[in-house]
Amino acid sequence: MIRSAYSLQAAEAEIPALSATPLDVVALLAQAHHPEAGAVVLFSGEVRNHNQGQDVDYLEYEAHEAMAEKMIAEIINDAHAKWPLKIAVAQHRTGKVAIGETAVIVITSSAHRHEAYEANQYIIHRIKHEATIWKCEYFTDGSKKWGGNCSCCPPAL
Amino acid sequence: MIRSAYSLQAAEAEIPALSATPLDVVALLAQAHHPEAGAVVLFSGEVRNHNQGQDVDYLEYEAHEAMAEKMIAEIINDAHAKWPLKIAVAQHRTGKVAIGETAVIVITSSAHRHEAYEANQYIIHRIKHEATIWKCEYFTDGSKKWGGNCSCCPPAL
Amino acid sequence: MKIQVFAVLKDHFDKEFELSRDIKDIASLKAYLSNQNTGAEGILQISRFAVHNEFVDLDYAIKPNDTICIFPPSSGG
Amino acid sequence: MKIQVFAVLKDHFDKEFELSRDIKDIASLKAYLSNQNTGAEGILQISRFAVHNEFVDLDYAIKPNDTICIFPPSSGG
Repeated sequence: MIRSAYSLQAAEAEIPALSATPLDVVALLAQAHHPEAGAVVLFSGEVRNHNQGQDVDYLEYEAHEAMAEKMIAEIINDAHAKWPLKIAVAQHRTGKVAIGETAVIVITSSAHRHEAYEANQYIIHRIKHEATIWKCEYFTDGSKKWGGNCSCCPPAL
Repeated sequence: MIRSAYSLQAAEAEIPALSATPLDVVALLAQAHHPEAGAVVLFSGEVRNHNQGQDVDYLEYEAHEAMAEKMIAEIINDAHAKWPLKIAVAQHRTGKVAIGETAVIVITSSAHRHEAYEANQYIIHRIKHEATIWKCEYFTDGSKKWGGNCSCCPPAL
Repeated sequence: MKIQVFAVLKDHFDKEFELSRDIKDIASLKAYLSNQNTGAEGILQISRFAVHNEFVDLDYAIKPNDTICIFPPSSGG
Repeated sequence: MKIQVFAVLKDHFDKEFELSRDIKDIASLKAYLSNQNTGAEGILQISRFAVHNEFVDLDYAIKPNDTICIFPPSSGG
């Protein structure tokens, strides 16, 4: 799979996989334009105000940063190998994230839309399940809960 | 299916289904936030610089506007009936659209991501195939071609 | 009746034209137009018809003052 | 060896601690820590281990100066 210089240089190479400050969805989306891409799919994972019946105060993401960065880069590369993508980028927050803020963004673009949707879902699924990043939910009653945020998985540890 | 007042009033009700001027992706995305939605999926259909080997100069979208608006509203309503969405919005350009510009945007948000992806694909698929909107591609060699833009369908008429 | 055509059908017919003939329903209109313009027959076969912003079936009984819209397959997005 | 634990494992162990015992591989380390802290046994069973930013298997032979990271299942996104 040979990727064009455009996608690597203009967008992917400059975007860090982790960010301790709020994600700039607009800037990331602006970088995901490609003249050969007819379809852009953006996923934004946002902090909800409740989860499983409890009122969420805020979230905190802990990461083993070096490994998480490497794994996200690998996941992006695997997506490029599986689908003819023009661009694939992902960025995940670390630290404290407020309600309504974006915890993770994945943007994929391709000539036709099916690949962009498929690759986008693939990337977010693998980031959630494999990257060395852990969510801790802090609830308004003062309690907290680690991990198990994913609706496709068994309850939290 | 009962929808919250929030989604209807804050976002969906104000967004026209058709626009003769460039789509404001950023503004639409800003409107698609919802405190109960953990997942936001945005699809942007953009004008490519080539299609089936020909260099595209620009596109032009013709619409039967009254019927297109009604049909897009129905498609959005059907999506709400099929999935537990917090927000579903769509906007389609009319008239001349330059390369790199967005021809259509669909934004869906839900508590969990699977529904947002599914509903998003459902909405764009139906808009492309059912709404009374037609694409005409104008090529750099001066030729033009109506319709048949969709990779999932037989070639243009 | 008045006829409005869209998209690629404009390459075969005027965008809007009057038809003063006695054509009873959509099926007959389709046959008549296909006969008049054989190059458009294939497209007319797969087109949809609407009156007053509502799709109508082939057996819709055309009224003299109807405006009939003829839509080739959609190609938005 | 030095041990670093992450996320929910911090509720059971110090975030970082030294172990001066002779533990030959990851399997033995897992057994030792589970024994020391039975409440963490379930999590340790499904955790991954890494040395020098690379995941290691249960038969990885621990060297005296290794820093071993213990990761509960990921829960990003």
